[in-house]
Amino acid sequence: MFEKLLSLPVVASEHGKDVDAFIIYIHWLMGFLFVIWMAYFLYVLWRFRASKNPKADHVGVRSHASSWLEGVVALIEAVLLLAFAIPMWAKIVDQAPEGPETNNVRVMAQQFGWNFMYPGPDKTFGAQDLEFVTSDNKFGQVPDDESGADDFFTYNDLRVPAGKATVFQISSLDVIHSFKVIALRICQDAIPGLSIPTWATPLKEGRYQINCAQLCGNGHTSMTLGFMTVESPEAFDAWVAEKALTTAGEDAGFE
Amino acid sequence: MEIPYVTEPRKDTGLYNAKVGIWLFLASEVMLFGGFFSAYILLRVGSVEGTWPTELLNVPIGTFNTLVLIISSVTVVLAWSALKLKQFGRYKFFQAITIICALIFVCVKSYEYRDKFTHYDVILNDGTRVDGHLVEKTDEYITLSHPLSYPAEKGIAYRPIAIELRDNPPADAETAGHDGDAAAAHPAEEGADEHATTSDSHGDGHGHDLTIQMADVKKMTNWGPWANTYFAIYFTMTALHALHVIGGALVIAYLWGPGAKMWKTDPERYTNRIEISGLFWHFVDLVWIFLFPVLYLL
Amino acid sequence: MESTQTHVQDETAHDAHHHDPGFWRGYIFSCDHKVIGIQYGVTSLVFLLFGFLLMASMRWSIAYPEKPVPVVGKVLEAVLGDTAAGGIISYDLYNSFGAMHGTIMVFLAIVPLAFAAFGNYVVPLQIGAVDMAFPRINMASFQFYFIGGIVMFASFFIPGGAAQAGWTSYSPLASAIPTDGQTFWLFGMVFLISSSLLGAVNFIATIIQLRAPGMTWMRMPWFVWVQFVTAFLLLLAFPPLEAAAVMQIMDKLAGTSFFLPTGLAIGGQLADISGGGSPLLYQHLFWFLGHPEVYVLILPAMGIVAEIIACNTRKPIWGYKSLVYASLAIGFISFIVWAHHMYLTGMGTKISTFFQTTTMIISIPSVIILTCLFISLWGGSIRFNTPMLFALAFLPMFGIGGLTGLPLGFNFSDIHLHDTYYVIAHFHYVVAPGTIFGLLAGVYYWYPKMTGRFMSEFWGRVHFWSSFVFMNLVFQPMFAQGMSGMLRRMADGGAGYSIANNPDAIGGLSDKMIGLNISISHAAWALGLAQIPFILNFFLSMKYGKKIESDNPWQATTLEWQTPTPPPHGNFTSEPKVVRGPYDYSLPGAKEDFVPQNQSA
Amino acid sequence: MSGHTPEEIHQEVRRYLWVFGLLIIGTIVTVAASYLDLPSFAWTVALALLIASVKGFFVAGYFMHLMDEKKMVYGILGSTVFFVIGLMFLTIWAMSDPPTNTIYP
Ligand code: HEA
Ligand code: HEA
Ligand code: CUA
Ligand SMILES: [Cu+2]
Repeated sequence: MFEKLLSLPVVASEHGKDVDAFIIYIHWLMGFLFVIWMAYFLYVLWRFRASKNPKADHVGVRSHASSWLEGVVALIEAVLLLAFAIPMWAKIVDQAPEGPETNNVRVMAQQFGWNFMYPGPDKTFGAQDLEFVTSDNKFGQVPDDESGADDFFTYNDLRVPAGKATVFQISSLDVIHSFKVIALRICQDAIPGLSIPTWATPLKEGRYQINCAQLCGNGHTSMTLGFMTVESPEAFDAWVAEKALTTAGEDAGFE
Repeated sequence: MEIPYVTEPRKDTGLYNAKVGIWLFLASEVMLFGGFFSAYILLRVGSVEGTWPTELLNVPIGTFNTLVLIISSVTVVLAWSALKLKQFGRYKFFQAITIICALIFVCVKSYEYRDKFTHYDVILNDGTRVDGHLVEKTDEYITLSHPLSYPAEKGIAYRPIAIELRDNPPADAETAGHDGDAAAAHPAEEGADEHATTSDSHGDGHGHDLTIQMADVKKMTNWGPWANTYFAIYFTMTALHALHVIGGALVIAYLWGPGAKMWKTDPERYTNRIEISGLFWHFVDLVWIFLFPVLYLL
Repeated sequence: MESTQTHVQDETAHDAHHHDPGFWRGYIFSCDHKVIGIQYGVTSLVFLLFGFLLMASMRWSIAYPEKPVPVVGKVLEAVLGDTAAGGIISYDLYNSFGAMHGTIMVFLAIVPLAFAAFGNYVVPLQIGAVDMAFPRINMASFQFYFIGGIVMFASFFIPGGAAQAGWTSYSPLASAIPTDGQTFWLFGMVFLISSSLLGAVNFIATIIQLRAPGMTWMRMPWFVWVQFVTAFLLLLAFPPLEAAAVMQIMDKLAGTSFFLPTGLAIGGQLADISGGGSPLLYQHLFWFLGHPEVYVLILPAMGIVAEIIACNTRKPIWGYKSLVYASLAIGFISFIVWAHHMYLTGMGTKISTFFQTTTMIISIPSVIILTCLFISLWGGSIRFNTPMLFALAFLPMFGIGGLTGLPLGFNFSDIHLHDTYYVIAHFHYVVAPGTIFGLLAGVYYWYPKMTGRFMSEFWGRVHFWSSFVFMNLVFQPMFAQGMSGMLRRMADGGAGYSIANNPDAIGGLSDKMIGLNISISHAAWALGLAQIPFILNFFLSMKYGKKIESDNPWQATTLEWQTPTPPPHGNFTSEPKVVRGPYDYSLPGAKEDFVPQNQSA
Repeated sequence: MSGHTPEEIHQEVRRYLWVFGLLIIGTIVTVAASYLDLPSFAWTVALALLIASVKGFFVAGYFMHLMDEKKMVYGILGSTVFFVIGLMFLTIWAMSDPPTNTIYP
């Protein structure tokens, strides 16, 4: 019921459900506080209006119930912090999955679109070096690097397998963007000069909007062409194999 | 009604207004320079291993300037105590020295600036690096005096473009130069030479000018703030500091000259003003005490 | 204390040449804190209106993207040229307006109004001082502010228009945008920061040094306390931003790379810069100011609300000491929470744990303050006049804004909410219906002191109720929009990410959410219209308002009401001797239901 | 400043000259120390900052009379020092903590 009330959008990733649950708990707390304070507030305004209570009481409230209330608020916040926020954050930040079952993609934002780099069937990225960065080689792929032979690139077209964790290494060429897929509940700033991982396990197949959540120039509003397609693992593997055959070795010159 | 505590201290705080004011102002200055020092530490710690330039500044000149500021600082307190003893002439004398010191400091600083701005750093098409002082620059060629190469074991202490040299290990002086003749590099003249002279082994002396054809030049930059983040922070912080020196000196000079009339009408207040301007001056000195080792020595 | 004789002498000497300072010395280059306060007040109200007008145009673009603005569009095109071609607000112009709305509202409207205007006018009076400690620095502070404002304003008219990188002005975008407006912005900020620093020094020195005899720290009205804390926030938090501004200026003008990393590419080509800088460094320096700044926005408003509540409940503020300590605690902690604006810049667990813990800790003193104010109502005899209405409305509005800060403060929920309209709604609830209501309350409350006349009570109520309703109609729906994923800083109000635009994509914005844009915009314009009674009331009451019958029309206890109206140069006819705390209302055994601070029984 | 009688002032002046001497020595030591071959760069930094702090202490303590200043000034400066340290320490800590720091993993 609360999801509806809060108008949370569809969620399609594992940890996304935790995010939603957590948001809902906090809003319970907020709603609870708000309601009791409002009830008290309106009651007091009515009861102590000047026409009814012409003589004020110099001391007012004598009890110290309020300290209790403040203590309780602090306590609940502490619980939310220790039991949820910190461990959950640690999980998504520190425990990025590794190994053969994980899918890896590198993301390079630019004004105003998304470049993606896939490791290809061998699942290892080739070497990259800034020296080789040009408008045709956004990732600075080192030519003649063996493990890079089957790497390939796409522009604004991100594909990931459903049910498997995907780690995104997010960076940017020019200014700060922010890689946000609302339904997966992931959001990570793309900062030039840094490459920052984030990960998610998409659950539902489908085509998702990739949002740029950071003002990145006058085309920020129209940086809406990026999509993320979640496919069945088989379809994904087939796509990778095909892409590696047809486009690997070509430079990542798009637009 | 007049504003109270302009000269006499308030009982419970023991301070007069301007004293509170200047300390508050200095507190904000501490935060300002704190911001810059944080930036310095951060950029330095974050720099790629081995790319932070060191020893590019002239330490004797820096030391000299440090001493100049220290002298000016002590003359400021001496001037103030002279006023406390009602010795106006002595005050005038000491404060004059302060002002002269400030002038010397600024002149020396601008000499250092000029020196860096005329220092060119040239990367040739084959990856060789040469730097030296500009003699002449046209569209076809550039002539540098005292061309300099870094002894191999020190490596290239900085890179104008950090990626530039990733695959180009520092060129040995022997192989420097693109047609072999002109570009034989020579030992350092200033700045880096403090340490370099001993380890240097080639070249037969100073004063050879080196002319490089523009066609051979891949990249060229002088040592302005744009050269690298080290110079960026060096110029920004020292320029800001120099502005403080100039500002402080102007105030002190004003109080020394036209403002000194107040000594006749309200000596207490005048003495306080000298104390306040002195506090500012010491702060400027204090900043330099940290800037000097951080920028020149480390 | 020097002998009283000199004082008397001074006074006569003063009277002689202060009798008629003339227009220029009296109103433009005055050093009198009251005149400076009014200068600040009027200028910042004008900027508030200007900030609103920018926003009103933006709301058109959000509701009806790429449609020409009726009527106003022609004006925009005539004044600004190509960026408003055909009367359409281009994305460039939207970004300029967005950045400048934020900048103007924060640095040119609310801070000057809350801190400088009310602080200047009221603080010296409330502590029984003759003026600020450094009147001439006070004047310089206003002049710097004015110059800063002009620089900011002028930037709209240069080619390319005003800054477009948001009020946060993040690098490298700030260096990459093509307009010189950013340079104007930076220089404007340097002036505004210097102005605030001078003001802050002055306030603190005044409060420390010039309190009247008997005005001990714990007898100061809470308003003075919050101004004291605010001044400290400005004094110590602004300089790092000044450092950042200087470095960004260097990046723009001197080719340095403080905030530009190695490998930065513009248009695909590696940029011709030395590199080696750090974009995150800028963010740290900005938010080091940014967070204390939000308390600069809220604390003075809280102080005003407390004064008005005490006066109009006819009873002391409950828990004065808790209030004092809570505001000091807020001041301290606000310096170490800043990175909660940066959770998604790639933060590890340790550091984000630190920052979210401090964020939660800092919400406690806010809760304490609000609780004290709420409890103060109990047992009062509540008069519902216009200032009181605004002050009362402040409480739940700030409550909503503050509470919605919590899901942002936890990093885990911020993942979903960061940079959405939820954030916009959160902080507008604190600054618009929160701070603005507090400040309007202050205007209504102290207006009689400044002019000797009341503002119209009837039009005040009209103003209050319409503002209250429309404020909520503007900002309440934004929570839903943000929750459903609508991003901020979208010139088209998120239409590009809507289901309508991408029918086959999951997670787009529903028609309902996009539709809300239109109703919000209408409410926002109505909110603007709702200010017309206020503006008229403000100017007309100077002439036609009801005259006050005494110098203390609200029957308040604090010292500003114990002077003639308007207070003369030097403020008090005789030096006040304070003998009691600030809020002795309804003291048992007293003749009247209020005992001024300088009255012994 | 402790007092205002001429004797006290004379005593002060002597102290200033002492401090002046120490500062000169300090400067020379700083420069000399930078030529020392210390075991690691960290030591060089620590030593340089240590000497600078000592010099700073003398300037602030004696020239700026902080040795016997009023409580209020200590209060102002104390909080300032707290915040500068917060600024430096937290920024540096924050910047050293992100999951990845380099441009390519
Ligand atoms: C005056 C301004 C102000 C104030 C007071 C606050 C107060 C708080 N803010 Fe807010 N904030 C802003 C202005 C403000 N903020 C601005 C301008 C931004 C956006 C900047 C930008 O990106 O452009 C922002 C953004 C912002 C973010 C970043 C969001 C993001 O970008 O992802 C966060 C995250 O932690 C945050 C948290 C908080 C918290 C925890 C508080 C706490 O201090 C709140 C504490 C208060 C309470 C907890 C309320 C207590 C009340 C009760 C318990 C009583 C309830 C009674 C009734 C309801 C009747 N704020
Ligand atoms: C103190 C700060 C403050 C205040 C008061 C406001 C007030 C308002 N703001 Fe603003 N806003 C910001 C600070 C503020 N804002 C910031 C920092 C941003 C982020 C910018 C960025 O992205 O970089 C922002 C962004 C922002 C956006 C999002 C833009 C986007 O992300 O694309 C929107 C959208 O609706 C908005 C709306 C409003 C509205 C409707 C008001 C209303 O509440 C306005 C109410 C005001 C009035 C109705 C005027 C009253 C006038 C008078 C009383 C004048 C009297 C005059 C005389 C007597 C002479 N604001
Ligand atoms: Cu890219 Cu916004
Ligand atoms: Cu904040």
